[in-house]
Amino acid sequence: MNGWILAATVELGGGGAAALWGVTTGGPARRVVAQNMTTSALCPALLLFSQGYGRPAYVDLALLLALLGPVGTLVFARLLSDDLAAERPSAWALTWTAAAVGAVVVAAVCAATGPGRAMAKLLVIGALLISGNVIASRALSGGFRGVRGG
Amino acid sequence: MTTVMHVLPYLVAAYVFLTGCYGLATSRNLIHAVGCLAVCQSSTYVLLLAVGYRDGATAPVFSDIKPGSRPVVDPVVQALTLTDIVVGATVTALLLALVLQIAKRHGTVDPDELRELRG
Amino acid sequence: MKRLRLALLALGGAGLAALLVAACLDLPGFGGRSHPYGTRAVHASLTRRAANTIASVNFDQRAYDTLGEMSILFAAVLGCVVLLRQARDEHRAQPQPAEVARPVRRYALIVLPVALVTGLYVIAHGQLSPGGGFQGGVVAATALHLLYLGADYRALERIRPLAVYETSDALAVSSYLVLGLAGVLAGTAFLANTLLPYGTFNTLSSGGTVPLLNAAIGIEVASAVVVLLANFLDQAVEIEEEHGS
Amino acid sequence: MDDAVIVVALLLMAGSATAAVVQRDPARQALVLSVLGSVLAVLFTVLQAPDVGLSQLAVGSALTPLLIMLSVRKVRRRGRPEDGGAK
Amino acid sequence: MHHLLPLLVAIPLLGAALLVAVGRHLPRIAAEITGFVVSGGTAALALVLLLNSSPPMVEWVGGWLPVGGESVGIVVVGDGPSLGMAALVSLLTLAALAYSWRYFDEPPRGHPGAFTALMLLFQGAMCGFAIAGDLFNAFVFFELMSVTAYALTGYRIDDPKAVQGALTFGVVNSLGAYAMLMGIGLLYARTGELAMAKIGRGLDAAAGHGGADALVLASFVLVLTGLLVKAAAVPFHFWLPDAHAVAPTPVCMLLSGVMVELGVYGVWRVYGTVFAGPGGIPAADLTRALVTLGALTAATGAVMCWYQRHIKRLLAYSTVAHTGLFLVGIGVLTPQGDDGVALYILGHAGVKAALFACAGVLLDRYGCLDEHTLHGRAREMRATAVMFAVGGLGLAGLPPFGTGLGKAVTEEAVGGPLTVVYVAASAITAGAVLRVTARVFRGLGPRPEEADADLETSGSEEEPETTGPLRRIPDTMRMVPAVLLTAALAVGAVPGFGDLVARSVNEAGSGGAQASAQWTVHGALLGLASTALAVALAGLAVTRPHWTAAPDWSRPLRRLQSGHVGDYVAWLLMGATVLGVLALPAVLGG
Repeated sequence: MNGWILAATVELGGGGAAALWGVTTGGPARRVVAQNMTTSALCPALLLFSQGYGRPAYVDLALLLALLGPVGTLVFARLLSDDLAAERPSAWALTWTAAAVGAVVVAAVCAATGPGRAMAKLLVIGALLISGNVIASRALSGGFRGVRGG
Repeated sequence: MTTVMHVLPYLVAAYVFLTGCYGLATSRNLIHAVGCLAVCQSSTYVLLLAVGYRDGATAPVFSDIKPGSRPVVDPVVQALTLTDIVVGATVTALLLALVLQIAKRHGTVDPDELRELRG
Repeated sequence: MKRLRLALLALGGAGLAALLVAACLDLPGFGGRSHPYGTRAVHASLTRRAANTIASVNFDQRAYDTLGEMSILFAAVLGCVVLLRQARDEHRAQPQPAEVARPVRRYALIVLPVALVTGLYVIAHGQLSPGGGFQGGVVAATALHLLYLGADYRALERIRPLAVYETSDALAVSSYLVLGLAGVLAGTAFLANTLLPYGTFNTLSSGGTVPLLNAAIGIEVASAVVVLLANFLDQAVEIEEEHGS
Repeated sequence: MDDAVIVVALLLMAGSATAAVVQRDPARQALVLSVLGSVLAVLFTVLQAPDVGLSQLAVGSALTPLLIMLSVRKVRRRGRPEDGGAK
Repeated sequence: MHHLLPLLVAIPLLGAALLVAVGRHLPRIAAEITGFVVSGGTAALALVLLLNSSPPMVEWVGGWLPVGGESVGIVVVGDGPSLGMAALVSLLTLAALAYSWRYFDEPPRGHPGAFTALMLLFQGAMCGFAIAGDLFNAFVFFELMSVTAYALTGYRIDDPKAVQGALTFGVVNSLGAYAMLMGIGLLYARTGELAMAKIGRGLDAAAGHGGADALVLASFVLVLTGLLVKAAAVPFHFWLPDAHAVAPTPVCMLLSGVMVELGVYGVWRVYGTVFAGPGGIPAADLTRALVTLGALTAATGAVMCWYQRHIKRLLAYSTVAHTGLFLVGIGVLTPQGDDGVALYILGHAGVKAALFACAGVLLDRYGCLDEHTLHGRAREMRATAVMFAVGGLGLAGLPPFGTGLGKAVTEEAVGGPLTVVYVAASAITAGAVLRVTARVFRGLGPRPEEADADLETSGSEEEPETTGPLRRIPDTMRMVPAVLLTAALAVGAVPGFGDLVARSVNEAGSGGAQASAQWTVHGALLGLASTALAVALAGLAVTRPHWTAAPDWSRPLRRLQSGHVGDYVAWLLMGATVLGVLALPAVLGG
């Protein structure tokens, strides 16, 4: 067994438990932020698993999560915009911390993979993950102010 | 540890199934009830995949490993689970469509207030 | 009545829990080595030169199950179309344009093509690496709805001629069935994978009819999900009841 | 060691499932269900079922929450004109 | 020939897909003709295959023939019972499509073929379930059947009851299906196989001399829970009246006529193939479980049926009662019992579908299904009145109806005190139907008093299923019940048909033992006794309404049918536990 999987387990356990705690308690704002953080917690874990199991094919999972996770958050940001309007959730410290963790993990896995197509894919995932995370946070803090009937 | 590990996944599946049933039976909102049904179904995924798991094995996908180089888990249960997930998503959608119509026709989604069919 | 329900729930739940726990203790231990069907399936997949055994099970060995699965999706979407049709006492209201923060809109418009390409990639590599028609189809269909999330509903409606998606959904189902019937006409068996050469292991065209069936499912799922979401979006955004009814 | 990963994922899954049942408000439940979907995908990965994980991600992270939230919105929107308009 | 077996599924599905693909540009009549041709073609194929089903056929889909006894493919089975069910499904679908011919509710805009396409999907799903020889494949078609049925039940979205009934149906049946899938998972864990016959052999091999253990018991309970929910056995039956009373009439004909019976068929198939061996559930335990639940189901169904005033609900409860009788019949595990139930199902399908068709005529003509409101209003409908009465007599098992023959053979097989259950259940349900005939079509007796408004569903405010109330009843709506009743009569009256059915059933199951299924004096007398009892009950109800009014002891039973989906889920769990307790000696004894 190897350090990659150990790191992934820690990431999964810590990030997952924190996200679950956040999403089940507190006001609507806190819950959506926690939902958004799930993506940033689990996606790096998936990358680490792929590396730990020695299966580059598993990277596709991280790719899909990085793509669709923020889309899911946008769904909530848009359809709960009335509830969120009062609180304007913003958790920029958390957002940038999560982005930093994502960047570190992507960099570490890239270093282990070495240059090539696989590395390009990893960089795309990293870019999607971080930008998606930041944009979703932006959307939560008043991205859909004018949404009424549409 | 190992004896617990031998049954833990199955017990989790059973627990999740019963939890979902509890939520379904006590639900006060039909949309919530449909969500609980989805929880019930996720227990079947866990059970099926746990049944097909094999210690120290990897996925039977040979795009990045040589066939025969590593032990592999059971692909059949994975195919079954895939089918199951599709079934779950579609049933959720169909039931939600019915809930929407109930909301329109009855003006409520609380099962306690639906009093038309009885006796 | 409520007390009776809780009593029944407690009793029935306890009984079923006891039964399930007893059964779990009798199950072969988690992680065991004996999977006779699985071992046969891996072997069969390799003889048909499909690198992804799960795809081989789904589209070759147990393709008949996938036929049923596809029909369930088709039936559910048709059911939703029927159930969410505009009732006699409803009318459509034009949705208002939405104001979306500029970075969010830009993100949606950039990610949309990326997600579409990813969906197509996941479909196309179905018989090689993890993925396949179902997964890729859902991703591609979800991608289109970034237009709704990042812009507004009218933008989505412009690129979504619903009739085309409904037709392609049905045609994809038909083509899966016709591919199956071709086996009967050729004198082998329904859904037999004997019509095409199996190709080279681990290439896009390997596996005989597997890529074709996979593509049919991909098209079916993508169109079906678009139609499904369209019906829910119509309900949530456009269709309104007549007031005073 | 492999077992530890599986245990963590299983417990997270059981926790999310419980939370999804206990949250009685459908919108809040939808949030938990989307977390449950992602956690299930990770669980499937550690059970070496990436195909299933992909499916679960595709369905659970965006599609199901979108369906539920659209339903919630429709039900709420229905309620509103009656409260405001009829009285 | 055996290569054609999967076509029973493929043809209706292809028909449905093509209807949806080109449906937008198709006039309604073209869509209906297409549905007719496809459904009829499948029926013809099923009949041809049925005539060639001796010896039974087996087909490995995809050509994955077993190598050394092992295959990775899916097996479909073409024996007498499976093809017989497929033929029944197809013929009844044909009848339902004919009944809905051009007069049924306006189709959704832009989808003129949607209803026909859903009916074809339903037909394909039921055929697929009937011929499945692989447990997971059976689950897939079971789900397809359910999903289509939910959509069809809720088809009339303007009706608040319809959407509520459909949702209850959907939640309870889906939960049952997931229980069944868990059972399949447990069986796969033990045996590593999915083909039913292989699982059975695997269980025997794993058990050695030990017999069943908790795992086998749990999988048995879970799989049977799924099937019994579909078969609406007590206490899984609550969804059925809610769904069958609100579905469009052509759909009711299929739901009551054959879908519920497919649940019974599934129990028979799964027990016989998977659990009948030494490693499974011993015969005595299965008999205890099925006979107990079956008798309870028959009693509950009959009592509830008697106290209904909503005509479709009344018919739905009579289906519950008859399913109980079928379960008892297959529960005794004798070749004769199987033959009797097979004949009973054939006869019942015809009679019950015809009764629903007549109820649909009432609904479309008067916009009402309430026995009390309709009192004497339907005097003008002579032909429908005659058919309703004949249907009632058929339900009682009057010789020479197919129901009578099936009932007689089954009664002989179960013997003893259980005969009373058969006579009583069939007489009470038939008595209720005859009571409706006398009141609604003849206006006999005083108008019943109102009581217990909070305890019942009246059915006085229903929407007709046609675009407006019909002035004239179209010929198709009258021809279909007439044909169905004639068919039900023919099942019992054509000489040698009973023996033919018995031979093909026994060839597939029952361990090859042969039994004959012919009219006996004893059976005919019992049939006449049920009929006489039914007529007497109906007469008593019409002339002395307060004698037969709901007594106080029936109130709790009626209150259980609360329309609350949470209650039904709790009952489902309870039912699984009861099933487990009833079969528990299988484990303790081993």
